[in-house]
Amino acid sequence: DGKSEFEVMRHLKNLSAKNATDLVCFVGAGFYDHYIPSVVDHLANRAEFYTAYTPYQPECSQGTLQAIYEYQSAICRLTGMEIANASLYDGGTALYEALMMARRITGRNRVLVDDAVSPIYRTIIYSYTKNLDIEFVEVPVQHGQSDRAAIKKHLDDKVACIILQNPNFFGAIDDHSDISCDAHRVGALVVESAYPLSLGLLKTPGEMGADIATGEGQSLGLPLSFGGPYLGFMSTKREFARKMPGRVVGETVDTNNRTGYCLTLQTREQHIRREKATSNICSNEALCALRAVIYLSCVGKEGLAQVAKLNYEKAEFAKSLIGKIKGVSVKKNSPTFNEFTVVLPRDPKEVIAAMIEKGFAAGFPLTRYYKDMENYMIVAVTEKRTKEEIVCYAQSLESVLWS
Amino acid sequence: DGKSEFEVMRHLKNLSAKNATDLVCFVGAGFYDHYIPSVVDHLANRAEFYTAYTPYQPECSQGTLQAIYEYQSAICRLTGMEIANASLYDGGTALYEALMMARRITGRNRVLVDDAVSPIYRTIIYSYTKNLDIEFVEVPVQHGQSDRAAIKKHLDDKVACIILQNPNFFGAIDDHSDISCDAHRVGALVVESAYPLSLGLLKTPGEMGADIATGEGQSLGLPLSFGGPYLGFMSTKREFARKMPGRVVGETVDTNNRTGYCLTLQTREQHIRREKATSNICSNEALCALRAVIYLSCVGKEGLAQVAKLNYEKAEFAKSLIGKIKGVSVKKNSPTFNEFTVVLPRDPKEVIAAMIEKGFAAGFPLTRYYKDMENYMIVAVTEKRTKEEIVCYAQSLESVLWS
Amino acid sequence: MELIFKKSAPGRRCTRFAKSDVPEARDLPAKYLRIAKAELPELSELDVVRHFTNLSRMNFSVDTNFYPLGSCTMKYNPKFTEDIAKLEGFASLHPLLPQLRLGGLLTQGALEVLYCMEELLCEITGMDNFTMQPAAGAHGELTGVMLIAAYHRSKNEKRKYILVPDSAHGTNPASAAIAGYEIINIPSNENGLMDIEHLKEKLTEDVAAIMMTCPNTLGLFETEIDKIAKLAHQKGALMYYDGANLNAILGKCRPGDLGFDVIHLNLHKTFSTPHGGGGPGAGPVGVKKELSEFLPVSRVVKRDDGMFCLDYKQPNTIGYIAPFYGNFLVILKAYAYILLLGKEGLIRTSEQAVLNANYILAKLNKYFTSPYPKKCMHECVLSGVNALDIAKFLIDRGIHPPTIYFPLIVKEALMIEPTETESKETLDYFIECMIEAARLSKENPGALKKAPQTTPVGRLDETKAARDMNCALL
Amino acid sequence: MELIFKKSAPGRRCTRFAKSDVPEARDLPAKYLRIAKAELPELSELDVVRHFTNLSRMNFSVDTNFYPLGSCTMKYNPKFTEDIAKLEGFASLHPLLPQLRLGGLLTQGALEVLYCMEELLCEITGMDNFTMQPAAGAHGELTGVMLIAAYHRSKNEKRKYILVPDSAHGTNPASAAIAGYEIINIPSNENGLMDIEHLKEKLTEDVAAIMMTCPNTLGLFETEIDKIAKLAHQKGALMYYDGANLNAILGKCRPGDLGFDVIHLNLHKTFSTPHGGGGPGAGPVGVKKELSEFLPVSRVVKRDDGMFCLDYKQPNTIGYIAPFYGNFLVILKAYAYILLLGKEGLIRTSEQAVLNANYILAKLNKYFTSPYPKKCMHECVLSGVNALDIAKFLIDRGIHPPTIYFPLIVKEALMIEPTETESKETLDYFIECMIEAARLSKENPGALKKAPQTTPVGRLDETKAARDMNCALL
Ligand SMILES: Cc1ncc(COP(=O)(O)O)c(C=O)c1O
Ligand SMILES: Cc1ncc(COP(=O)(O)O)c(C=O)c1O
Repeated sequence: DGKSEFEVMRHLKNLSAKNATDLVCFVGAGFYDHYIPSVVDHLANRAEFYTAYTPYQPECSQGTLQAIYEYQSAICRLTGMEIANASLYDGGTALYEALMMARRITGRNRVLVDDAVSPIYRTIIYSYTKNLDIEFVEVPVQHGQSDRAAIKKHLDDKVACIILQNPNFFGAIDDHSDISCDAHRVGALVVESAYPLSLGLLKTPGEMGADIATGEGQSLGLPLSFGGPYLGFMSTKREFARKMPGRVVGETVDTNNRTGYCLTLQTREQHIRREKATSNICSNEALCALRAVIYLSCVGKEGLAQVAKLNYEKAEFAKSLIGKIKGVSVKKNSPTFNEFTVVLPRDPKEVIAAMIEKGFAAGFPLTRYYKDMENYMIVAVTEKRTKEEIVCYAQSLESVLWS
Repeated sequence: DGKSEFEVMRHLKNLSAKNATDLVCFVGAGFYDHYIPSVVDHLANRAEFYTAYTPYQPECSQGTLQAIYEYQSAICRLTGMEIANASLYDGGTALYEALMMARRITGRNRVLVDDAVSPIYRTIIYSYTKNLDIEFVEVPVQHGQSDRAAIKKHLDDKVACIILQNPNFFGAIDDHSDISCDAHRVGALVVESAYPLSLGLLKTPGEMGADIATGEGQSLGLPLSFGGPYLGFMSTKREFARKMPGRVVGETVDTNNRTGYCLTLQTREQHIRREKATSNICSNEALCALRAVIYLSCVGKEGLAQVAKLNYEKAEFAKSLIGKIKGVSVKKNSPTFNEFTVVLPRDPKEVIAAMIEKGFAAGFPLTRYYKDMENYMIVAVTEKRTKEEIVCYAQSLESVLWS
Repeated sequence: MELIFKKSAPGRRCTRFAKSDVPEARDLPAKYLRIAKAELPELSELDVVRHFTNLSRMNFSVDTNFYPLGSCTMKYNPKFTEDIAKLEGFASLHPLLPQLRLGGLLTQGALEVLYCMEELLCEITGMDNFTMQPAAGAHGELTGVMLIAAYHRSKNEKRKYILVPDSAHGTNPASAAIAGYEIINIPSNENGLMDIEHLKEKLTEDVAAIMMTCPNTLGLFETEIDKIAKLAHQKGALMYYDGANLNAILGKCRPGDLGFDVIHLNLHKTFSTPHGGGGPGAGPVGVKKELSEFLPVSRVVKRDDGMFCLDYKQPNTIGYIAPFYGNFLVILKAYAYILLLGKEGLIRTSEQAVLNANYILAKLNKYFTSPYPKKCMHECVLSGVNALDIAKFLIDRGIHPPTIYFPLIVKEALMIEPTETESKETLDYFIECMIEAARLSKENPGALKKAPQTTPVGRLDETKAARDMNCALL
Repeated sequence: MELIFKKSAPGRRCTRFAKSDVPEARDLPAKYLRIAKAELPELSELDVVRHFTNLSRMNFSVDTNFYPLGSCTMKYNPKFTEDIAKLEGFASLHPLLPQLRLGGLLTQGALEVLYCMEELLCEITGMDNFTMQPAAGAHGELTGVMLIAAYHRSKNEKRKYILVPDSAHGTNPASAAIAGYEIINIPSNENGLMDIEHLKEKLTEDVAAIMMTCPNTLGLFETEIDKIAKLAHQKGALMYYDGANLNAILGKCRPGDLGFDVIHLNLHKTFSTPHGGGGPGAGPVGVKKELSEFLPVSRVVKRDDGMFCLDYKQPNTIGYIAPFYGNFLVILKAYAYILLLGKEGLIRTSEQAVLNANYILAKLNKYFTSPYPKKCMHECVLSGVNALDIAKFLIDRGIHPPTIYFPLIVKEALMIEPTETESKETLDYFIECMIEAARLSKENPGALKKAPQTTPVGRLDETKAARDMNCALL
């Protein structure tokens, strides 16, 4: 039967205490332990934000609407694109929506997928499209980066889009500009899945010529939350706006010519278009998008560059220590951002278990998704990791391996 | 030099972790481990409340003003008095203000103090009045309650007021109505220090004929906070309003006859009256008062009665178990609310230390303040203590004493 | 208010990061770098706080206003569930931890929440298994339709159609279409219920499923639901239940017992997790045991030794529909809500929700056209003279308007869902305002056209918005 | 809005407590019980939340409005300090724990905060010791005056007077009077500074102390402060520093170096803890070593082994002025603030605070009378045609008015303290509004009289409030 608030609270505090809270986190794989400025929580906790719903009535929802407009603007500026939607569920479903969108735009049914796109996302897009007439071509990675030759081989006028990711799942950075050129030459689109925090430093999807940018917004002020709620973002070129899924807020004026914001391009959406809609999405991740725009406002132009650089530098430092451990090598064929691939002399699964006992979430074993990468693991280092923690990590890893 | 938010946060989390968080609390002595409904924090955290200041400009401060008016009303209803101020620093300084007020009202300089008034508060009032011409007469307790005969003996027309507390420091409940009668007969006032949560059940200061009620409002939704901020409340009879210290909010109307609230009776205050003011208080504990009125609104009429009863019942249950332990006796000469006096076969200081190692803050030793009560300790049991915890407490106490 | 980008001033900083404590690294090759820094605003912490705090104040919300937005169940959400979602053991938990050896041990509390929630939802709905993964109702629908497809595929059938009543929420046909089905619309009859004769006509062996909302979006309970289910099953079609309106029947009847095979719930509606200005939600999907084998991986299972773990070995699964285990923090809040209310509380919820809607219907019946003037369930649909004008008038009275122009089959529809958490005093105030609106729309429609006047902006030029497509300050 | 008591409906419940898990106890004798339950409102959680949320929306506040309330240092307070004050190890800590054997071990983190804060404040102010106990500025003053009394008593002197400039904050004379002293007011000279000749006249051997605020409430730095201190000390009087205006001189000069013997600080002003709608604050008192022995007990000390503990053995102490260690959570926030800013940050704070005030003074000089038209420190005082009208006009522009009619020695005073956290854009907007107000007060004073019009209520009848004395709904 019903319980008091105090009892439920106690019960859930007990459950919460059964979970890890003091593991030092070096696991990434697309989901990162970044610092969240206190302001983000304080503002996203404003009741007027989180107890409202979709702003169907714009006059009494200008707060949500303007915030989404600002979020869309920030995503465009971050990714170097022209228009963004108000959010999708997460980075994986955003990628699925992107390929469906590419299919709508091109009328084609073949999709090239770089093998270094997150396998978590690849399994998602394959699952959703099982009943559809889509042909996927997976293109293996070459030296950790996208294999130009292989891609070129498969690129023809049957291809709706090519799906890329930067940095890729192995942490490697690439410049996909040349691939975009090749794709556009045959009328195929380029979908780039990006790690938004890395865009404080790295070349943007827009700069690389991508047609649709998507990704997981968790790094922008969202806690890891055991998997959700997260934030799928999507931005694209203006010409594709009407093919884009999801809610969009636009600027307009009221009867007195005052600037205001409202949902727009609704004729693409399910509540108007029903079975002909560009997507079935209705509730999205609005509050997460709000967190993202607050986060981006907090760190600002300089802060985002700074935090991206910190991630890069700390990871480089970790690389340098880990690379010195006997029998361990760090993959170096391409530069990386804050995550990199390490080859261990033993099964990483065991090593990771031993590291957990030392208080570290040491990394993610690649063999789960890449059968031939048995001794590989990826290690992520964010701005939250101190020098001391990194040094201690390397020492622990050494002792796990050799004593 | 300056540090980042993240670094300061980490430093203070580390310090916080050095403090007890999982001791099961049976210590009271005027400061209690009560449940705070989640709503209290959520509402008191509204930025418009906590980043405003004293509502000098009423038109743009109606939120704070109405909330204080409601707080004053709730305090009056709780204590059975007619007018209340907007808050004082804490229960101890409130008691000091009350005796100063009694002195102003009566023009007399002698103060009777019941020995069972919190010694923490008695030391405070003695400290503040050291440079003033006030004569204190301490009246020892008789069988745990106020000693009528002794009080009568000291009561005469030199006495400004008599200071009482209910429940008293030993936890005993009393009905001071007869003392009020006696006091009023000689023109002395009665100041009653009350434990507001107990007023869900117990006879009010008003019902006992007290002239000024004061007390510590911590039990009304304030965390223990290692000693502050707390909340001194004060209520009194209408006739004494202009002698009362502290801010007061009153109801009035605006130019369009709309109801509104503003600071009133300001001519008593330091910013107008300067050295002739009824008190020097300026900043008070407004946010704590807000918490109190939110707390009282959350529990409501029935809830306050219920929680008071729970405190009483749990303490009675604890008494019954503790009383059965060999060599331990529970003082029974007067009924108690949620705190009671236990006599141990050994020095409580040692016993308490041993209990801390078992995870309990077991009680407070009386010998610190009452030299002749060497083996006495007071034990408090709030609604948060479960049956299981109480049973475990009793078992641990027994094992500390006898094994 | 001015856009935050326009408040930017060079050099201003809010969040400062610690200075680097590691050696400088070699610069990345320029070709991998963005040309110029992202033009994010440069602001002080006060700038950011004042901007978003004041933005928030431009919203209506449940905590500040009555919000009877039909089909959205804008109930009040107990605050303590927010606190629970902030507990570090939940909020900071990395989702990949259970996929590391020994890591699962350190997520037992979180896995237990998921496991228990599945059990509770099965009990509440009469289904056999649930997946907690879908992030919203529509996501649940898509998952559900994929399950239906997998089911028919396992029977070596490739059915082409999904039947959807014309009163269905737009997400139903959209989800079914996206999953690869063709949609056949079934009209409602004069009682606002599904037209069974028409249904029979369309219900062939090529139909994969019927998607229904019950009570439907007119707030009416499909009286012949058992008959419909029987008809469907006779043809080998499955019954899909859109659970957005579960608030109406909580503890009173169970879709599983009514013959439904697949169901999605909107935790952010029925189970009281705040709507977040549009999300996040959670749309768990429940199935009867014939469909359990198709559920998405991973599945949370309880081992004999009491440990919880993740099972990926489901050969017939539809696969991965989310990166992990769903919108965990949303699920967690809903779990806390269910524990708080308990069975009795859930029953009281639906009783009060239905009572409140009927109270409004009874009081407003004579001032508005009630297309189906029977008793309603948790919401009622009225038809006004001009739904938009009435909506805007209500805004000036401090009330968030009902859903308007939906369901599409009612002209000038006003879809009112008061929910169980609103008091009679609030309902009475709403009724009073509605009556005034009805009066004004007869006596002085021009006055209504000027509403709202108390908001930061008046009625907006939506055509201009769509034409200009100014959706970002670039 | 309606009072919360009027929203009550019998039987409604918000907070529910767990049912009792212990046996029923015998009822207490009736004579100890209240006759009827306290008439608190009966409400649902939604009722409570909507009431107080909407009340909050009727306030101006730093997070929503520019709030240049002079003498109050309404700076923006970094949000993370709020989070720190919620950490369970601080917020839930019982204050009696360190008084139990072994309990002190479990409060080391809290005691360290107090200890470090004392050290930091000594460094910042140039004093030798601090007590963190006073709960607010005025409380600090009273404590300070008690220390002064104890000091003179220890010298077997009983001095009668305390000198206070006429520009002093009202709490200064009030605190001194309450502690048992008689007050002698010292007028200001034509430059807004203390009239030294007058001072000399009053400064006898019967004077216990001079209480000064520096910069004073006119925002002016007492240029002859060293001379005044010397004069006082020659007569055996002590110098008291009201530190409410420390924001002006942070890191630039230290009261301890200027000859002050006793000082109180307002952590809720200078050190950025939010003002809470009137409190709580914290008013630590610092003293030179000659007065340290009189400080209130307990004192936090650090043992040789690095452990922190409480020392009660201070034979000459003035005693107990607070139940425990002060407004701990407020002190904690201030501590976090100081760590965040560091020395450089504190210096920048006073520089920017002074710059902002002077910017306003320079821009408004020609539109208002500036009684002392020199440069000011952290705040400036202007004299308007009608300070009240200007204040109310500003409200309609979304600005919280400056302090008005204070200091008393300036007619129609407007005391403006912008603080360092406000941007130039905000200051410019304020200046623009002030200029408009100045213009209107000449051209159309009637229009000003109608302000404010954008607030829930207009100007209130304060006389009626005082006459009716309706201060509670009984
Ligand atoms: C009946 C019905 N079905 C489905 C949905 C879609 O749910 P969601 O918005 O969570 O995707 C809604 C949402 O309003 C609804 O009312
Ligand atoms: C100069 C001055 N001194 C003393 C005080 C009193 O401080 P508190 O309000 O904290 O008691 C104030 C408060 O405004 C002040 O401005």
